[in-house]
Amino acid sequence: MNIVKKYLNYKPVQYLLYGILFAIIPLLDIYFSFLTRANISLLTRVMIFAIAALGFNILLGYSGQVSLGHAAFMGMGAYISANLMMKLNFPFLLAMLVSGIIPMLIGLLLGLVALRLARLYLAIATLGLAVTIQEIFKEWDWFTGGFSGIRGIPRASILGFELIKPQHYLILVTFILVFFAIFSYNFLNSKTGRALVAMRDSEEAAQAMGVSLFKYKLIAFSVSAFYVGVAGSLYAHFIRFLEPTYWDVVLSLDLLAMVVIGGLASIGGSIFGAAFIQMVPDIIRKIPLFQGIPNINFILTGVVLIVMIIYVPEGLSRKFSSSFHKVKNKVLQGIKRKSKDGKLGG
Amino acid sequence: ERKVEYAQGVTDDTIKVGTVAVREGVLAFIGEPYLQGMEAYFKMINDQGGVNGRKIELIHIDDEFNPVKALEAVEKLIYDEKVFAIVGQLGTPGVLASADVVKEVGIPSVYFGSGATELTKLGDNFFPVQPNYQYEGKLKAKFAVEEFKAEKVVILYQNDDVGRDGLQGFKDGLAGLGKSDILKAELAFAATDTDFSVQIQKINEVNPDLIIVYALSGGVTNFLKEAEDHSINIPMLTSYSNADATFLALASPGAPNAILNLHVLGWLDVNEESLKPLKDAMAKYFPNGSAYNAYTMAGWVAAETFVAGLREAGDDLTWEGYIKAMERMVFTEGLAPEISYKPGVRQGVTKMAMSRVIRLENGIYTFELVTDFIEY
Amino acid sequence: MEILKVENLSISFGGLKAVDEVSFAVPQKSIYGLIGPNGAGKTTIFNCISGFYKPDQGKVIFCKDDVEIDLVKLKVHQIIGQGLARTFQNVELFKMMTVLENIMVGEHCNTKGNILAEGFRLPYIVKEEKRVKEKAMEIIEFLGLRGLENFPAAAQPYGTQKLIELGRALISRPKLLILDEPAAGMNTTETKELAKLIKKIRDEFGITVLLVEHDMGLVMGICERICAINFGKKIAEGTPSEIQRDKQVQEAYLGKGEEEC
Amino acid sequence: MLKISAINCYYGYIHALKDVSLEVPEGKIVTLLGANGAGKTSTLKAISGILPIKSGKIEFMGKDLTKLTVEKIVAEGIVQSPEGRQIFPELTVEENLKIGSYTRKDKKNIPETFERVYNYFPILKERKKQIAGTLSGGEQQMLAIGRALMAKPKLLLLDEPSLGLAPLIVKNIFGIIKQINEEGTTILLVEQNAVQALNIAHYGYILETGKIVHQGKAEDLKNDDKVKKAYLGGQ
Amino acid sequence: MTSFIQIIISGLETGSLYALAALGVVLIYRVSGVTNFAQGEMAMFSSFVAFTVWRRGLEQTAYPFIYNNAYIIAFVAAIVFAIFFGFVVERFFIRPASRGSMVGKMIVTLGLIMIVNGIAGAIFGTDSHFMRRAITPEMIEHFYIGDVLIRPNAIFIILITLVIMSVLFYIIKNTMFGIAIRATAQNEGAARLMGIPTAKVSSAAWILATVLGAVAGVLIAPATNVSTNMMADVHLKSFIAAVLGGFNSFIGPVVGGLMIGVLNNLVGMYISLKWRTVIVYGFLILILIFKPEGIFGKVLRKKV
Ligand SMILES: Nc1ncnc2c1ncn2[C@@H]1O[C@H](COP(=O)(O)OP(=O)(O)OP(=O)(O)O)[C@@H](O)[C@H]1O
Ligand SMILES: Nc1ncnc2c1ncn2[C@@H]1O[C@H](COP(=O)(O)OP(=O)(O)OP(=O)(O)O)[C@@H](O)[C@H]1O
Ligand SMILES: CC(C)C[C@H](N)C(=O)O
Ligand SMILES: [Mg+2]
Ligand SMILES: [Mg+2]
Repeated sequence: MNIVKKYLNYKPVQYLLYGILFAIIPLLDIYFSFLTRANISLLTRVMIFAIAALGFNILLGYSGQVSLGHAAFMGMGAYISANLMMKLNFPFLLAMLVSGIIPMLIGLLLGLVALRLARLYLAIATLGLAVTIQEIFKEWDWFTGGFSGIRGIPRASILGFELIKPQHYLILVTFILVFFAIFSYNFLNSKTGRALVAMRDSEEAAQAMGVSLFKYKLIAFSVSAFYVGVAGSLYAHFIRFLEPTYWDVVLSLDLLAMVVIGGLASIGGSIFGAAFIQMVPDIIRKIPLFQGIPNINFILTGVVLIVMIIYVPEGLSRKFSSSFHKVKNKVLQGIKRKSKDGKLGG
Repeated sequence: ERKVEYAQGVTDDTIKVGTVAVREGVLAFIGEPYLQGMEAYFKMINDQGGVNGRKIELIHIDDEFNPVKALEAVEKLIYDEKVFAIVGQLGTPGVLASADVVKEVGIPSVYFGSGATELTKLGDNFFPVQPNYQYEGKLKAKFAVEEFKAEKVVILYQNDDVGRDGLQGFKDGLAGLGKSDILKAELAFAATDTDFSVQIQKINEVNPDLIIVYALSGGVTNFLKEAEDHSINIPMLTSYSNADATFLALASPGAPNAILNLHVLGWLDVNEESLKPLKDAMAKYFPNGSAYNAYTMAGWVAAETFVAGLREAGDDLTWEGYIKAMERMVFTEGLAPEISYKPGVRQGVTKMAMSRVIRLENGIYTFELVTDFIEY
Repeated sequence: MEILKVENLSISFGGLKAVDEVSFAVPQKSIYGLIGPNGAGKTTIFNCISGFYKPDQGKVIFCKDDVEIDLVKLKVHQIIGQGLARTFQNVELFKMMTVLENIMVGEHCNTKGNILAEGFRLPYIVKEEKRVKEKAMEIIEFLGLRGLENFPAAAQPYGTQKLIELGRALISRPKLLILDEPAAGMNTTETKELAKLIKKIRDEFGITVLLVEHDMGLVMGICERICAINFGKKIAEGTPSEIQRDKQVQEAYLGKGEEEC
Repeated sequence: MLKISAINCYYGYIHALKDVSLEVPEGKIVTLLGANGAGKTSTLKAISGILPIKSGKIEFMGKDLTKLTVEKIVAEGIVQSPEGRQIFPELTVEENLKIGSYTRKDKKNIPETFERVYNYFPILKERKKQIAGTLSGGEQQMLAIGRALMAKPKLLLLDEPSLGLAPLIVKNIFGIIKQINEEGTTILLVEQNAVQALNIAHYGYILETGKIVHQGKAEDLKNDDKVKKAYLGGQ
Repeated sequence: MTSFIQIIISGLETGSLYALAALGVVLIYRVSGVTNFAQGEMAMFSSFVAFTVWRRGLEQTAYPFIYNNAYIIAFVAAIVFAIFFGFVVERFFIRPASRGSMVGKMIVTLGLIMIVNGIAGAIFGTDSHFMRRAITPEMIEHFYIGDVLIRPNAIFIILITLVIMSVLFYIIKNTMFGIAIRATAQNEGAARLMGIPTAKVSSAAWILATVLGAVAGVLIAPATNVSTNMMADVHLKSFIAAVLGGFNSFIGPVVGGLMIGVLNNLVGMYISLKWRTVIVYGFLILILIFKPEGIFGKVLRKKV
């Protein structure tokens, strides 16, 4: 009994359960379709961006490194995956892996830059880099098909089984997300994770404790680039058409918004954030009373962003858990009173 | 699932159609007028009693010019809204992202707010109308050679989907006419550029007798300003998306003289009386909306073309029926001089005419048709 | 037998010679004091020893089981691995971390593991994590911070934060511990506690301690040897009593007719 | 002059100050002693309006401070040299001091105050162009005190002014505090160095885990055994 | 040779637009540590105000004074509006978000982009409009030095930029207000403990920056045309300019802006028009790697 409780409190187990839960939905849907095709696409989109946001959060939330250029990595992953499968007919999984690894290597370079640049400078430099890479997407026809882009990208297939049904793809993406969530949780709650956070809170103290800024900034950038690259690959085989204008600054800033609004340095937060940013405009559009006013949904989306920062600066995930803690602490406090103030106060 | 006697979205007194277009944010300048044009036409038709007694119900979804959302939007229209057809989907990326689904289902998709060349190769249920940018480029070559008798040409192109297709087309066109040698320089610029001094210098080096300017209105306007300051006085030829009054209003004050060198290709037969229905409809349904422009016309033509097909199809409102009708019809009553398709041929409009900019004695600038509508 | 030898170390900032040819040597297992007026250059010397500043000249020899290493040649993060840990004058805690995590970071240099192994949570990682946690709890126990382990470090009062820093430096069981004003912000009683603690650290763990401190009660109480500097120059070295009697030191630092301590 | 009556303050759910009441009479030096974590800094934060108070009242010369913002309270003439110095690291020493005089009305007397601060702490004069963040710990402490003095406050709150200062300077500091008090500035002094604090103070309070547990004339406290044991380190 | 000089001159002219825009960005950053992505959109809105007033003014043929001074009136109107605008933005969007992290504040300004751009589109419509130059050829003809074309308007803009730069430099460096601004940015809590009304300070700074934006916008408009997207590109470049020059100076961003303008033309002329952006940005990033705090930035190592 107790052992079960202990396991249920263990985050990775929770992630797995959520994953299975989420995978069951589309599975059932295949037989008695209750989800609309559009909603399956929506869910897939959310999951893919959750992976990207997770990667970005490792960089921004845990390591305190700002990048305004991660859309470029996502694009890179997407194009690489498409090319590998179409030109070199790689199997899907391998293509996906490689589309994580190559951005990861480029991420290393960015990490080197990060070693020299102060926060804001890095932010703008990465922004510039992203613009540059997007330009390359536009110009390098052989690799990206230029503006006409790449069409007819093959569907994902695993062990010869092609995922034709969108539901299948959704299940796949869900499990990849779960994998990343668990993987992240594990290493973030070990040496590496502590080092990253330490580096964020005080570079001086971190170094004095033996944390090599060189090593851990590179880790932060390359790992996040890997996640984002994989997300890109999943995107490519999802809509199966790529063109360069999509990978712009706005997308990078969306990633930023997902992470901040979902909750910095929080795995759940990355996922909430992705869902939030991906769905808000669509939800707002469903509010009838506003319709008809020009640009209203665009404006309201902006308002929502700001309201979130003002009223939930700590991010959605912490909002939830803290309201939960408030209750818990009330109880604790009661107990403390009984045991005469104790502990606190040094 | 479908195929009772009508296709989905058709009832005895309504026909449901869907469109996907960005209406808000940075691209609103395209989407807003474009959708107004479309809505105006459908409203007009409905007020006239609809088509064969069926009123047209237009469902618009804003995809934020985002391919993924475009895909979802199209899926929503097809599977949830169960529309009869998709009309005037705007934006190359969105169209191509959703093309597979549309093809797979076989639903007719009429008119695209895009001149991307792939659109002509998508399949039997796709009916592009706007001349595609490459074809227009080819046609420009023909005009350069036959109308301007140009010996030295410089092409200035906006370095994006629009301009690059145009450039490609222009080169193909010249090659086709065996005149490739007259193209002396290809000068790219970004849609947002304001500083054209480099291009001007390079033009002066060549000292051409014709400048092709393949770009949307903003770029052309800024180039004209620079040309004015450097008192460039060479004929120029630009693309159809600038063939409207709002463009002249924008560009003329900054380049009162340079603009008199400007010629445009038009794919629409715009004159007082052909535009009257559009003007009236806009005045009636969007009294406080901004004046109509190329995008408004584009939207209008989208609706016009779809309805023409509908009339042609009569009561055979299955998808096959409609597609057949579209291949049958030769539509000449609309803004475009002629819209017609043949089995396997989806070129869209191929006839274009050239106008040049003139200044009336009251100081107003306007277009004057100088050739009739020709094909490459 | 010395564990640390600082040999005519010099560094200047702009025109200012913050440290000027300072040499001193810290014997094994001793408690060694570095004193001097404000701005004399003590923290700067610490920063040179721990690699934060690269001195303009001079050596910092660290003797690790009779191999001599010149710390000046090492990067900041390599120092602690050699067995030399420090605390900071203006507390540098990891603010968002709990007290426990802060101390666990101190063990970084002795912790095995790489991101992949951690991500897949290989058995040895699990063991390692358990070990580090327990070690950290021992330290917390040792410093009498029991019960605070799961509270954010930033929320603790100044004195407590100083102790947490001490723990963070201690957990890796360095050979040499350098403390920059550990008693700052503690009252006389707490300082006495701290003195006991430092003695214990030396006696039980056999760790050599080099400390900068302005609380003469503490310095004179526990240091075997003291080096006094002024304007970046060494002015005296010796036992506490010698130092207290030294005219120059009184002039520059203690002030004559000393009453307390 | 300052009258605190039964204030309670919280950090989240940590009850940092419990019914703390104290008084600082005009022209006097009052010292506030206590172990670390007792709530001394919190008390000063509460007075300056940084730490919101749940219940209780703070009056300054008959005026209720509880409603006022931090900067308004400063304008009333209550200035503090905070725990952890809180200097502006990227400003020069001189600029830091200049900012201290921000609320001064008598602009023309400011140069004269500069001179005083400079001859209290000559090192600051030498370093007036140095970036404050690069000062040594003690130098920064002097700067923080000097900055507070620049404001010519009616009531000066000092949070551990002797922290990080060399013995010689420590002696001077207490001398300086005494002197400015004699020149008419009222002072609330939080100190770890209890002996010295009680030497110059007229009156003292002692905090333990957020409660006032002792108070009295400085001399009496000095000779109170409990106090001796707890804060003066035996003898 | 002529063409070389010509493109340099034009480069400087274009660059000064980036510089002008950058100054506002830098000012806000220096005050509140906020990187205001909405600076451009705010400038756009003010320009629309100016444009509308100008147009109305030209319709007032009945009132010669208004008719003749339409442009100046429009300019003033834009500035007055900007004062109000800056106040509102700071008071209702930035200040309430002060609890948020640095990136949180970035997001706020992103939201601001949507709001401002959206409202502008709703009020002023989506068309582009012509805006006259500050110095029109009617006032002073363009003239040639050798064969090099010089636009009086360009000279005017460059001068304005330099003047604003020097004034800002003076304020921030030498006035009590300036020191207060920097103090607030470095440690707001301590600043309040010094009696600095930080709220007022940041309000004032935002107003100042918004006015700057308005001036920039009105001067840029003739080049970009007045439209809801008029600032998109200029704004991005202004950020790069600020970083390139260094955020902790005012001369830096100006030099950065001019560099970008000139570099763009040189690369376009002698290397490639197609790859211009890639090459220029790539080059700038390189510069940053070698000069991490920007060309004029100074390195402030934290002392431990
Ligand atoms: N980065 C720097 N730039 C300029 N001057 C510096 C820098 N770092 C230190 N200094 C100066 O060097 C001198 C020595 O500083 P240091 O911090 O070593 O003094 P300290 O002995 O630790 O004094 P304290 O006991 O007050 O901490 C000080 O006068 C300080 O102002
Ligand atoms: N920011 C904070 N968040 C939560 N709790 C806090 C915070 N600051 C102080 N506390 C708690 O409030 C109590 C009083 O702290 P305070 O800093 O006032 O003590 P102090 O007497 O100043 O200690 P010291 O002498 O070490 O400065 C302590 O128990 C401390 O844990
Ligand atoms: C011209 C427009 C109607 C559409 C635009 N050119 C596009 O391709 O998206
Ligand atoms: Mg020091
Ligand atoms: Mg305190």
